[in-house]
Amino acid sequence: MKKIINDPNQVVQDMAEGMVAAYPDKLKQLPGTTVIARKDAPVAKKVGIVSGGGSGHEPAHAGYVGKGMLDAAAAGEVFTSPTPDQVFEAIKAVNGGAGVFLVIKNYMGDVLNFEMAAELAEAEGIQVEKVIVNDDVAIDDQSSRRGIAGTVFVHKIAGAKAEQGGSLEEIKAVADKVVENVRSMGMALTPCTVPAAGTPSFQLAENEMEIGIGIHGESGIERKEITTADEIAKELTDKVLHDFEFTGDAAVMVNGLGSTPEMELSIVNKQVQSILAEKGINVYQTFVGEYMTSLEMAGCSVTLLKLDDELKALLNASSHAPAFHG
Amino acid sequence: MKKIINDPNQVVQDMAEGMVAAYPDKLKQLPGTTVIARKDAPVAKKVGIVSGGGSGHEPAHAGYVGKGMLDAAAAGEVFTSPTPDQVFEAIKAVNGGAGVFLVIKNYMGDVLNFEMAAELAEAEGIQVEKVIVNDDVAIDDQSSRRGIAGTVFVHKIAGAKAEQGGSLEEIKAVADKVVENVRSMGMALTPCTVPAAGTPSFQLAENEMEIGIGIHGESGIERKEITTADEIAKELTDKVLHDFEFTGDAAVMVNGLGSTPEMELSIVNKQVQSILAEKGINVYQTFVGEYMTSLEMAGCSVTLLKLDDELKALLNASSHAPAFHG
Amino acid sequence: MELNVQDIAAWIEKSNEKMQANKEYLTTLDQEIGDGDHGINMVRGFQEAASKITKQDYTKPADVLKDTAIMLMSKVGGASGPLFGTAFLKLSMTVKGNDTIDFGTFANGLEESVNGIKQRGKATEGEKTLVDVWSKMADYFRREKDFDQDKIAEEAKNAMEQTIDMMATKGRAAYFKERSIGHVDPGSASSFYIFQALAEVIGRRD
Amino acid sequence: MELNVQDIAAWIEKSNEKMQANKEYLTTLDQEIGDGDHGINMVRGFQEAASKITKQDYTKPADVLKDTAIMLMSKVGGASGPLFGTAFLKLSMTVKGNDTIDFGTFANGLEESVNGIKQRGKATEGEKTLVDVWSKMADYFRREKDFDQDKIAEEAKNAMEQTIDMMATKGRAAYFKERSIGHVDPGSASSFYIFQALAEVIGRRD
Ligand SMILES: Nc1ncnc2c1ncn2[C@@H]1O[C@H](COP(=O)(O)OP(=O)(O)O)[C@@H](O)[C@H]1O
Ligand SMILES: Nc1ncnc2c1ncn2[C@@H]1O[C@H](COP(=O)(O)OP(=O)(O)O)[C@@H](O)[C@H]1O
Ligand SMILES: [Mg+2]
Ligand SMILES: [Mg+2]
Ligand SMILES: [Mg+2]
Ligand SMILES: [Mg+2]
Repeated sequence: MKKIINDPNQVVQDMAEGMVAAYPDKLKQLPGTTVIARKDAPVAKKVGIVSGGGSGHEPAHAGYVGKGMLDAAAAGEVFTSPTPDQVFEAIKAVNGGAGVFLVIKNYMGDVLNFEMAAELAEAEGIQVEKVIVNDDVAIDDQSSRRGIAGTVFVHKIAGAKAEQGGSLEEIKAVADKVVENVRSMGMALTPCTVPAAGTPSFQLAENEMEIGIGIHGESGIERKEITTADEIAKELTDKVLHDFEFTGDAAVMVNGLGSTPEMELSIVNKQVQSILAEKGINVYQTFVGEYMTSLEMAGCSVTLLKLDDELKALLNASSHAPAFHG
Repeated sequence: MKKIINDPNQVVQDMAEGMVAAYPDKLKQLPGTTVIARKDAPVAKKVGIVSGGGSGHEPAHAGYVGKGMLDAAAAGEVFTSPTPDQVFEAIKAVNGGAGVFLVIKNYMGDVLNFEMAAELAEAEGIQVEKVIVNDDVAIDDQSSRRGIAGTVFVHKIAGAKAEQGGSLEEIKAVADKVVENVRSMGMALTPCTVPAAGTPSFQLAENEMEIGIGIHGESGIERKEITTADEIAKELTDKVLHDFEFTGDAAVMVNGLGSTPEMELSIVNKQVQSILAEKGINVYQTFVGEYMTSLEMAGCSVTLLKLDDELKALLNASSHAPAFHG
Repeated sequence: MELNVQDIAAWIEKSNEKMQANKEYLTTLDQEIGDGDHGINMVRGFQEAASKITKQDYTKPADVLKDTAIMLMSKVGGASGPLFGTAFLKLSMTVKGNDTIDFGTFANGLEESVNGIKQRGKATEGEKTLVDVWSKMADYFRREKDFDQDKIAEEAKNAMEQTIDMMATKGRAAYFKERSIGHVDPGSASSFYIFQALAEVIGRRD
Repeated sequence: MELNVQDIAAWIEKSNEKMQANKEYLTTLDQEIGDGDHGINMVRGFQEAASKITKQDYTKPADVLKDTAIMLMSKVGGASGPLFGTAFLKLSMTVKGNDTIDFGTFANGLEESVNGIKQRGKATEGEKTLVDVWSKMADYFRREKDFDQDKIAEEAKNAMEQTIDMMATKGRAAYFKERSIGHVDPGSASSFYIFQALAEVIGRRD
């Protein structure tokens, strides 16, 4: 394991401190936790938006904390959901009186721990609503689909709605709309190594790739021989298009999983765009880069979000989060 | 070699098309070249800023093309300078009548090819000025120091000056000032693989790292046993501080070389900031992320730029480049 | 035989020792059909639970169980934290007030634990999760009359091993569908260690 | 003996063949003390030069050399492109107008090439660059009277091998200081192939 770290058991704490040190005017770390919140949280009368999950997905989730996006992100250990007490601290810290909205990725761990936190918060009289993101079409059964890169669109749009003064119900409605209209599919060329584990999460031969990968270093749904960028892009995009009828306008995200050079993401994007053009889907905005990673995994995912006028406006709204500029 | 590409000989062309496809409103590719320019180039009466170099450093250089930063970036083959004809096309495309300024990294290849292009341009009556960036303190001899991550600050500040209507001479003066006041130092944990070569650029044992690395997958100045993030940060920062007297305000960049998770960059940043605080250097702004990469190399560099009021204002000026938000 | 507060504390400490000793094995299991953190998660949780319990003086078994539950919930993270936390919390609630726990009460407690786990995780038997061990153990306790070291350990081992042939339909392993068959469920393995630890505590008392 | 336009065209084509055949070797050399692209660069440049020359009919050697220079400058990239381009451009300028090139003219041309390379690259002899081969070859031509296949190849080989013990002070290899000693300079190796190709063309004529 080659990593630039101090102690495998301290990576999340060190990272949180390093992040706040980079943006001391924008972010703060809640004492005794690895929760990162907007420096000015709680914002009075604004619904607070809280997300989070295991660490190792950087810039998710703390990179999306900022005016116009998340109010706080709770960071668990690497690939491990934050515990209810941490999420509860995040909820309390961002509650400006209008309630708190949770953006949860659909993993049993995240769902359980966030739900327990919500129960604790409700017991203290804080109104809590949530959305569970399940954009990963690699899984057939819709209820057990994972939340992956599409989550970033939920952060952005729910965050914008809150910034504009949306109520908890309005935010819930628009977040649900994003979840209904967003689909992703990923693949990987290499595994990654959880610092505390010290060994790669799985083994892949020099000529193999995994299709239908999540963001926790797990193997994919199918192991195949490596093929060209064009064919990979086609396989991912086709799977997404097959799952949901995309028509009209869409936002596209070509997301790198950690160690894929931007060069390769651009090459994938070229083909994705040409497939969409062929299908008559109008690309309203494209995001190419690392938005939701899996440590140093090599690979990428393709996300499509069908847009209506409301979603376009919210996607376009300004964001001050370090990792999302809009 | 595991890469998401089509043909090793087509990566630069494919990438250029993919980049423009991602930002069709902002960027254009000059026909018959792999030069990417601002969509609205040439901007009348504004000095055009041109940079570029080998590919494989993404988001450099095309990611820095946009209002407030570069007008065009010429992309050579991977780690290979663009040829004079390509740079010449870039110069012609951005010349709005006020001349063109070249930001060149100090590699013999870049210097030679850009200089030849400048001669071609001058022969056609285009006024050309240039700066050669040599921020890499790993090399003792100042004249042969490489240009690495500090180049991004030159792009930003020269670009802002041009956007504000600066003359060729004024831009040259402020770019020179940046070069005088910027220092970087890098290290790597792994080599990288040039697509057309197919094999890693060097070999490193599981417990080894390279100190004093450039951005072309080359080995460093010194091979050492891997140590902690804190010690790595200290070694890089100390070397930078030892080379130049940083006092007052500074901008800091903790740059990832390609496959280093953002988690690790944040951990490095934590220690860099604490060293600077100890030395009484006031950090005006911090940049943590991938700004100047070396394909999928794992490693990082630390850059410091001493700031005066002029540089601060220019660093702060707005940028519409896809990879630099300010 | 009845379990007193020292027995329960010893149970948690022994469980912790087993998690420490098998951390790598649990992680390997989770790398095969999960995300490779189960060993790390369990060690983190039981480490904290054990050190909390060692530092404190307890008079009631329920308090030891409750602190264990809280530590697991607040330190494990991942799916297993709330589930194991719930298991110990339900056990604690069942034996609340008691100075010692007799076999029947323990059996009732396990039944409550299983129900709690199933409810939280929305899982049932046969889905290749820790439910499969806890549920089999609750059945076993319902059938039997008194604590028996060997039988408890054996029963738990069998239950764990039966997860090998199951196809996962809950948790991360479910993503692998048929590919999940042929591997021990990580959460069932750690559950086995918990019951093995219980058996050893009983053995010490015999 | 004088070299005619076919000879010069054959020289470039043969150089191309040698670059293709030794692409991997050149790249390996450049991985050791550079950035690993030299083989790729030279192949790209000479491939284009050769195919341009094959497609076209030339009457003057200078035109072949000039097109070679332009292709190298506009296709190689990297440090070596402008340098090899300059070398062929200077050679072309020296023989401009001639139908054939005699030994003395070729010697003059090489001298111009060396000066051009040195000026562009701001390098001199002994800095472990392609200057070391071109300069030695210019010296050799100045000393001799007529083209000699074996001697040319041998001289170029020696010059290349002498770069092994040098410490680089120009180009990327200079970053490695002492560590650059013990390796053949990549640009000198490709220069050797160019002169070896010349020798073979001469051999064919003998
Ligand atoms: N819905 C569920 N119900 C019961 N147990 C579950 C459920 N989901 C997962 N588990 C158990 O949790 C174990 C994985 O725990 P762990 O690796 O710590 O968490 P995570 O899956 O979040 O990484 C699985 O082996 C399984 O036994
Ligand atoms: N300043 C210089 N003068 C002469 N030759 C040089 C100089 N710098 C580099 N070279 C030659 O160029 C070769 C490297 O070429 P190449 O790998 O194609 O370019 P780059 O170094 O830009 O990657 C070196 O081996 C050396 O012979
Ligand atoms: Mg986990
Ligand atoms: Mg090069
Ligand atoms: Mg797990
Ligand atoms: Mg080279």
